[in-house]
Amino acid sequence: MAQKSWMYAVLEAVQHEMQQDPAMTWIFELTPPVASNPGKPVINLETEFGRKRVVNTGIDENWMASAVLGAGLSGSKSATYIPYQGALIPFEVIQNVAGKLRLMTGGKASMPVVWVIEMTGQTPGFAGQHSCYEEDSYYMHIPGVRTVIPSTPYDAKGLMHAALRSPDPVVYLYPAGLRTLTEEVPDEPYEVPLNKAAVRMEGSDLTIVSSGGGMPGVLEAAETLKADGMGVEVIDLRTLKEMDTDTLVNSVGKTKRLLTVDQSYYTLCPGAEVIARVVENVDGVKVKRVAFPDAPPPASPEMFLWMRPDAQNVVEAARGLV
Amino acid sequence: MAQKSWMYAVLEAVQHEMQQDPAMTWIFELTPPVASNPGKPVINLETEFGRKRVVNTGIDENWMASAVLGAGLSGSKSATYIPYQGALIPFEVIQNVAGKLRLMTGGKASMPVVWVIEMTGQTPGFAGQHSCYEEDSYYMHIPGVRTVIPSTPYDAKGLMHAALRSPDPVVYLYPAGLRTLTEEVPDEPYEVPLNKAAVRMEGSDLTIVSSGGGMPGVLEAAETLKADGMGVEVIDLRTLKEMDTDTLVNSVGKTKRLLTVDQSYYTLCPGAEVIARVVENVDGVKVKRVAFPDAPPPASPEMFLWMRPDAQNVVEAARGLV
Amino acid sequence: MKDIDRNLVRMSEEAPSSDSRRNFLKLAAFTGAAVSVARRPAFAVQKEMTFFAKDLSDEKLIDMYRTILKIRWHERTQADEMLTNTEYRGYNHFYAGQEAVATGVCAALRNDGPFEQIDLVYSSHRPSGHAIAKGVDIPTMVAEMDFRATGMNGGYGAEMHISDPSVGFIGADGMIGPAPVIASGSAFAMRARGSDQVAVVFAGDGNYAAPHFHSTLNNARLLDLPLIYVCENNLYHQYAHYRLSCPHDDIASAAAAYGIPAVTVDGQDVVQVYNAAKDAVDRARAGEGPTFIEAKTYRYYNHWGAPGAEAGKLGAFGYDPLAITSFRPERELRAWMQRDPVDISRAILVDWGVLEEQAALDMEDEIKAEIREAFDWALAQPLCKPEDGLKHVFAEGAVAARQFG
Amino acid sequence: MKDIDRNLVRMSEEAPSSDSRRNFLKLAAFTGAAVSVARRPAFAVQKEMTFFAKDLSDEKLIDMYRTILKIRWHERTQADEMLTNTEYRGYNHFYAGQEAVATGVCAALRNDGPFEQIDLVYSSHRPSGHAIAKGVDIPTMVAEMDFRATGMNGGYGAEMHISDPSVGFIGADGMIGPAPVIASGSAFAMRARGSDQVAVVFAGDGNYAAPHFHSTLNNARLLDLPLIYVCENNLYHQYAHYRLSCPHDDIASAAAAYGIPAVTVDGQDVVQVYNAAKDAVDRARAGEGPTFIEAKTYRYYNHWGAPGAEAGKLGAFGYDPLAITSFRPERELRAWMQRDPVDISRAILVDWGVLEEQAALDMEDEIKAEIREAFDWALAQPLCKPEDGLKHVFAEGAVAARQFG
Ligand SMILES: Cc1ncc(C[n+]2csc(CCOP(=O)(O)OP(=O)(O)O)c2C)c(N)n1
Ligand SMILES: Cc1ncc(C[n+]2csc(CCOP(=O)(O)OP(=O)(O)O)c2C)c(N)n1
Ligand SMILES: [Mg+2]
Ligand SMILES: [Mg+2]
Repeated sequence: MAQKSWMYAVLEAVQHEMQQDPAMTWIFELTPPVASNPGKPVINLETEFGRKRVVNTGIDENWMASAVLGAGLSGSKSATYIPYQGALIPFEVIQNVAGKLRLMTGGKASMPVVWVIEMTGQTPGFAGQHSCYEEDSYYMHIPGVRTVIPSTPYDAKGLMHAALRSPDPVVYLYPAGLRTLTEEVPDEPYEVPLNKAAVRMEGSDLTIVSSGGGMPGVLEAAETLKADGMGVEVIDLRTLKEMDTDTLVNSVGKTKRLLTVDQSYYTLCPGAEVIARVVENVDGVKVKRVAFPDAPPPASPEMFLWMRPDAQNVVEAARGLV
Repeated sequence: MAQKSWMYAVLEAVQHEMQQDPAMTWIFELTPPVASNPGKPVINLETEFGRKRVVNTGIDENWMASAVLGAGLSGSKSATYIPYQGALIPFEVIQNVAGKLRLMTGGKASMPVVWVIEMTGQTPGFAGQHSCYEEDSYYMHIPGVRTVIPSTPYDAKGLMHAALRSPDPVVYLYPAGLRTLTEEVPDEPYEVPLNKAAVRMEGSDLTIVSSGGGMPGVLEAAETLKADGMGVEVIDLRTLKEMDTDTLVNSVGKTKRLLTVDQSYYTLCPGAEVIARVVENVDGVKVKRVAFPDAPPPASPEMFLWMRPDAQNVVEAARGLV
Repeated sequence: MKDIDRNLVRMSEEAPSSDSRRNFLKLAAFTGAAVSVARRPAFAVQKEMTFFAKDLSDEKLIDMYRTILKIRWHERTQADEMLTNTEYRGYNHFYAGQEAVATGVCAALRNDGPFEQIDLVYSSHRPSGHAIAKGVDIPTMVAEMDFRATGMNGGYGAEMHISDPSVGFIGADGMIGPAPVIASGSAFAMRARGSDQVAVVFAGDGNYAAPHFHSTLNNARLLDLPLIYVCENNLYHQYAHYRLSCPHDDIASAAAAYGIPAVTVDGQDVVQVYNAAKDAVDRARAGEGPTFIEAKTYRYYNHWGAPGAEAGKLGAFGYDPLAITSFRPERELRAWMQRDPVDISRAILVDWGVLEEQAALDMEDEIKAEIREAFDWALAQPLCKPEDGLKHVFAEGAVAARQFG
Repeated sequence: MKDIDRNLVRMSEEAPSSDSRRNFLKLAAFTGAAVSVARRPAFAVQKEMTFFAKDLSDEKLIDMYRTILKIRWHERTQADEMLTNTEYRGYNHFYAGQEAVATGVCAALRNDGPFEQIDLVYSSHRPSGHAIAKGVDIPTMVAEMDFRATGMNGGYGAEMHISDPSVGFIGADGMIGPAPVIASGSAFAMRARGSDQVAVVFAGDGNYAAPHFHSTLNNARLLDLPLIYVCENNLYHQYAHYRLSCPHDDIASAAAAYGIPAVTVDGQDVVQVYNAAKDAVDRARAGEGPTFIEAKTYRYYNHWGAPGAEAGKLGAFGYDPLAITSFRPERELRAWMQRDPVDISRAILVDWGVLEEQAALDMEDEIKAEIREAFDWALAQPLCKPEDGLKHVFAEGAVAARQFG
C-alpha cells in the first residue's frame, strides 16, 4: 500500500500479469511503458520483458489494435496502449471484427485482449482532434466488447487486472486528464469487476451519474450541494458496457431525480443511455442532462472552458432539479 | 411523376446535380451508378459524365471517403457510395477530420461532401459484419456532420438533393433493405429538409418513433393498432443529426406515451436519444424501447429473425404501454 | 454477346447434376481449340524447387490430390443443392478453379497437435477451400453453411465466418482488409513466445488496394514475423480486373519492395504451390521472417452463389454472364479451365508413378460419395433455437432480449 | 550524459534573447570540429537540375531567402515569448532547421489568384513553416496561435489547425495519416474538372508507417493525380528514428515501387528543393501525374514547445535532452546545425551575385523587426467570446449550449 499515481498503479497490474504469463505481449507507440513512484521501484516493461514481448511500433494504430487481436486469437494474452490522437483509428476493427467474432464463430474465437485507449482529458487549447472526449459513446455501442472507464488510480489498477484476466476483449478507456490523481493503492493484485458501477456518495434527493473525466467535477459539485443540505447520490458508471442498470434503477427509484453529467457530446452521450434505462424502469422521474454541446471543442480556452461541463454547471443543474 | 424505385429516385437527384455542376464528382467501388426504371431512360453516371468525374476504385473505403473530402476542400462538390461491408471504414476520417474541420478553421473549411453509406437492411443469413444495422448510432454522435436516413424513395430523392446542395458534409445512410420500395416520385428536383422529422400517422394515445429500415415494420404495426382503435402517432426521424426535437416533444406532450423502435443495438440506439430528449422536456411520460439486443446478429435465420424487431414486437410493446 | 447467349441456352438445356465433376467444364471442350497459346496465362519464371514435393511420401501426395477433390466436390454438390433443393439455404463464394492454392499451402503446414503448436490459417470471404485444406470436419462445415445448430459454429456464422481453431483454421473473414493485419498479430505473438509456429493468411488480389496491405507487410518485415501472405490472384475482385486498382503486373512486386522474399507461382499446379509454401514455412520456422506468395489462379464460377439459383440464369453456376460481359472475357475463362487443378494434380501423380490412372478416378468416386454423405448428414441436422442468438456475445452468460420493449 | 548536463547548464546561463537568430546554434561552434565527415548525412545523388533556380529572377530568389528568414524568426520570437512572457499561451511544433523545404516547394507553386486556380497545400502537425511559405498573413497567424478572436481562424483552431484557403493553404492537420489521402482527393477533383492546379502535401517520415501512405500513393499513381507528396524526413518521429518503422533508407524508394517518380534531395538546400518541386509541378500540370519528393532534413528544437517553458530545462528550446539521451545523438544534431538552411541560402545568393553579404544581413534585421511587430499586434488582439464556441459547427447558425443541463 502506498500513494500511487494512476500510471504507476496501472503498470503494476500489467507487470504482474506479464510476470504470470510469459506469452503476454504489450504494444505501444509513443508512450513507453515506464512509470516511477516515490519509494517504489521503477517499472519498465520494455527492459523487464524484452523487445520481443514489448514492442514500440510506427504510427499505425490500426496495426497495433489488430495485432493484439491476432495475438489473442493465437492464444497469447495481449494489450496495447493507443495514444489519444489515434483513439478512434482502432474503432473499425474492434467494432466489426473483435466485437462480432466470438458470436460469429459460435463461441470459438478466444480474445484475451485489452486496448488501452487514451482520452484527452479535454485539455483546453488544442481544439477538435486533440481535445475531444467522444470515444466513450462510440465504443459503448459495440456489442461483444466490454468497455470500462476508471476514474481513480485504485479502480484503474483493479480494472486492469480484471480486463487482462477476462476472456472477453476489453476497451479500457483512460481519461488522461486524470493522470495527476494519486491515492492509496494496494501493492497486491486485485480485481474491480467489469460490470459494476460505484456509488461514490449516498443521498436520497438526487442521483448524479457520470464517469471518467467527469467525476472530479461531479464530486466537487456534490460536496458543495451536500454542504447546502442536499442529499446527493453520486454514481460513477465505471463500466459502460455492460452498464450496471440495477445500481442506476435502485438509486433513482429512491431519489426520483436524475442528473447525468458527461464530457462527451450531448447527442447520444452515455447519459442518454442512463436516462433511457432509468425511465424505462422507474416512473415519474425528473431528469436533466449536462454534456458538452454538439460542437467540436474549439481551441480558445475562453470558448472551451465555457463549454466543458464543470462543477459549477453541475451545482446549478442540480439546484434546478431539486 | 412516375412510380420509381429507390435507387432510380436517388440517381435522378445525383444526375441532376452533376448536370448542373460540371465539377461535381462521384466515387464508387462495387455498385456502378446505374439505374433503370420502367418507362424512364436508363441513368448511367459513368457513361454520362465520363471516367474522370465518375471513378471506380479499388477496395479502399477510407480512400473513397477521404478523397471526396479532399475534393470538397478543393472546391468540388463530391459524393461517394460506400458499400455496407465498408460502412464504418470511413468513420474515423468523418468523425475526426470532416466533422471538426469547419469549426477548427473558424468556418474556413468548405465541405460540400456527401457520403452515401449503405446499411445492410439486416438481411438474415449473413451474420455480424454483413447483417448489422449499427451505423446510425455511430454517425449520429458526430458533431459537424449532418446524418440523414431516408425511409421512402420520395425522401431519398429529396434528401439527396438537399444533401448535395448543402455546404455541410452529410452522411446519407441508405438502408439497403428498402431497395425494393417504389412510390410516386416527381421527375423534377425538390428538397426534403435536412432537419425535419416526418409525422407518418397522427394519433393521440401513443407516439412511436423509428427511422430507416425500422419504418416498414412500424407502419405495419401502426395499421394493426389503429384497426384496434388505438390513436397512434408515427414519427419517422429522417434526420438523426440534427434531430428534430420539437416534433418529438410536441407529439409526446400530447400522447404522454413513447415507444421507440430501432434495428440498431439497444445500448445507445437512436431511441435512447429520443427518450432522453423527450423526458428532459415532458414530465410524466411512459416509455418503452424496442431494439436489436446488444448482440452481433447471428447468421441462423431462426435466431436472427427472432432478434430483429418486427411489426409483431411493435404491436405488443405498444399494447403494453397504452 | 450472341455467343454467350447461345452458351447460356446450352447450359440451361443440361439438367444440373452431380454426375460429372466437370459438367461446367464441357463448354471448354467446344472452344478449347480456339484458345491460342498467347492467350494462356504467363507466369513469372520460378526456380526449380520441385525437390520438396518430390521428396514427399506417396501417402502425402495422394492426400493432396484427395484434398483437391474434396474441395471440388464439396462445391459441385453444394451448387447442385442450390439449383435443385428448394429447402437448401446455404450460399458460397465458390473456390472451384483455385483448389491447388489452398491445398499446396496447407500441405506444408502443421495441422494437428495442441493449439499452441499448430500453424494458423486466416481465410477470406472465400473460405471453404482453405477450410477443407486445413482439415476441418466437412460434415459439420456443411451443416454450418446451412445454419444448423450442430454446425461447426452452431449456425452463428455460416459461410463467411466458419472457424475451427482446433485444426488451426482461425477462420473466414467477410471483410476485405483486416485479416492480413490480424494474422500478422498472430505471427507477432508466436515470435514473442518463442514458438516455431507460422501464421498464414489467404487474401485475394482485391486486398492489395486496402490500406491494411501496407501495415501488414511493413510490420511483418520490420519485426521479421513468421507470416506467410498467400495472395490468390484470380485476376478479379468481384467486378473489376486487379490491374484497375494495382499498378503491378505481379502483386508480388509490391511485397518485394518491402524487402520481403516474394514469389509468383502457377496456382493451378499444386506442386509449385507446395514448394513455395514449404520454402516459406522453413524460413519462418527458422526465424527468418515473412514470405509473400502470389498464386496466379482463376475462379470458374460467379463471385458467389446463393440458394434458389436457376440453372442457366445469370449463369448459375457455369459462367456469370453479368461478370463476363462486363469484365471477364469468356475465352479467358475457357483458357483457364484447360489448366484445371484436378487434372494437373492427377497427371502429376500418374506421371510420378504414385497412382494408376484408374485408381485416381476411383478415388474421385469415393470422395464424391463421402461428400454426398456429408450433405445428407448435415441437412438432416436440427435448426437453431431462436433464443440462442443471445449467447456467445461474451464468454459467459447471455445478453438480454430487447426486441420486446 | 555528463556532456549534455554541462551543456544544459551552459544554456541556462545564457539569458534567452532574440538578439541572435542562432543563439541556440552557439553550441555547435564548440564541438563542430569534432564532427567527422563520415557522420555527416549522406544524400542520394541528385541529377544536376539547378537550371530551374538559376533561371529565376533576382526578386524571386531574394523572396525565397526572405521566406526562410521569416520562418526562422517567427519561431525564434515565439520561443522567446514562451520562455519570457508569462502571459503568452501559444505553443508550436518547431520547424527551425527545415525552412528550406517549405520554402523551396512553395516557391514553385501558384500562391495567388482565384481559389479555383491556385495550388493547394496540405500541412501537418508542424505547420507554421509551410503556412508562411505558402503566404499566409503572419500577424493573423501569430494571433491565431495565441487564441485571439481576430486570429486567422478566430481562435478556434490554434497551431495544429491553422488554415487559410485564400492563399491555398488548406491547413494543418494534427493527425498522422489522413492528410495525404485527403490531399489526393483534392488532386482527384482538380483532374476531374480539367484544372491545371496541383495539390501538395507535406508529411513527416512518421507518415510512412501509416496505412494511408499506401492508399495515397496507390491511387495517385492509378489515377495519375497532380499530387506532390513532400516527405520531410527529419529522421525522427517524436521519439523514434524512422528506420525503426521503415525498412527503406530512402523513403522515396517506397514511392518508387508504385511507379511514381521519386527523388531524394538535400532538404537544407533551398535550390535543390525548388528544382525538384519545379520539376514535379511541371509534370503535374502537364497531366503526367504524381511525384514524391523526400527531403532529408532535421529539426533543431524539441518535438514541440509550450508556454511556460524554462530556459535550459528539458532543453527549452535548444536541445531536447529527453529526446537526445534516448534517441537523438547530440553530435548528429550539431552536425546538422552546420548545414543551416539560412546560411546555405544566403551563401547561394551571395555566390550568384544576387545580393551583397551586408544587404543580406540587413534584410535579416528587417524581417526580425517585421516579425516582432506581428507579435506585438497579435498579442494585443482581443480574446474570444465564450458563446462563440457554439458557432461554425455547421455553415449556418449555432448549436445549443448543453453544459447547463
Ligand atoms: C471492406 C470491404 N469492402 C467491400 C467488400 C465487398 N467485397 C466482398 S468480396 C470483394 C472482392 C474481393 O476480391 P478479391 O480480394 O480479389 O477476392 P476474390 O473474390 O477474387 O476471391 C468485395 C469488394 C468487403 N467484403 N469488404
Ligand atoms: C494518428 C496519430 N497518432 C499519433 C500521433 C502523435 N504524434 C504527433 S506528431 C508525431 C510524430 C510525427 O513524426 P513525423 O511524421 O516524422 O513528423 P515530425 O514530427 O518529425 O515533423 C506523432 C506520433 C498523431 N498526431 N496522430
Ligand atoms: Mg480476386
Ligand atoms: Mg519526422
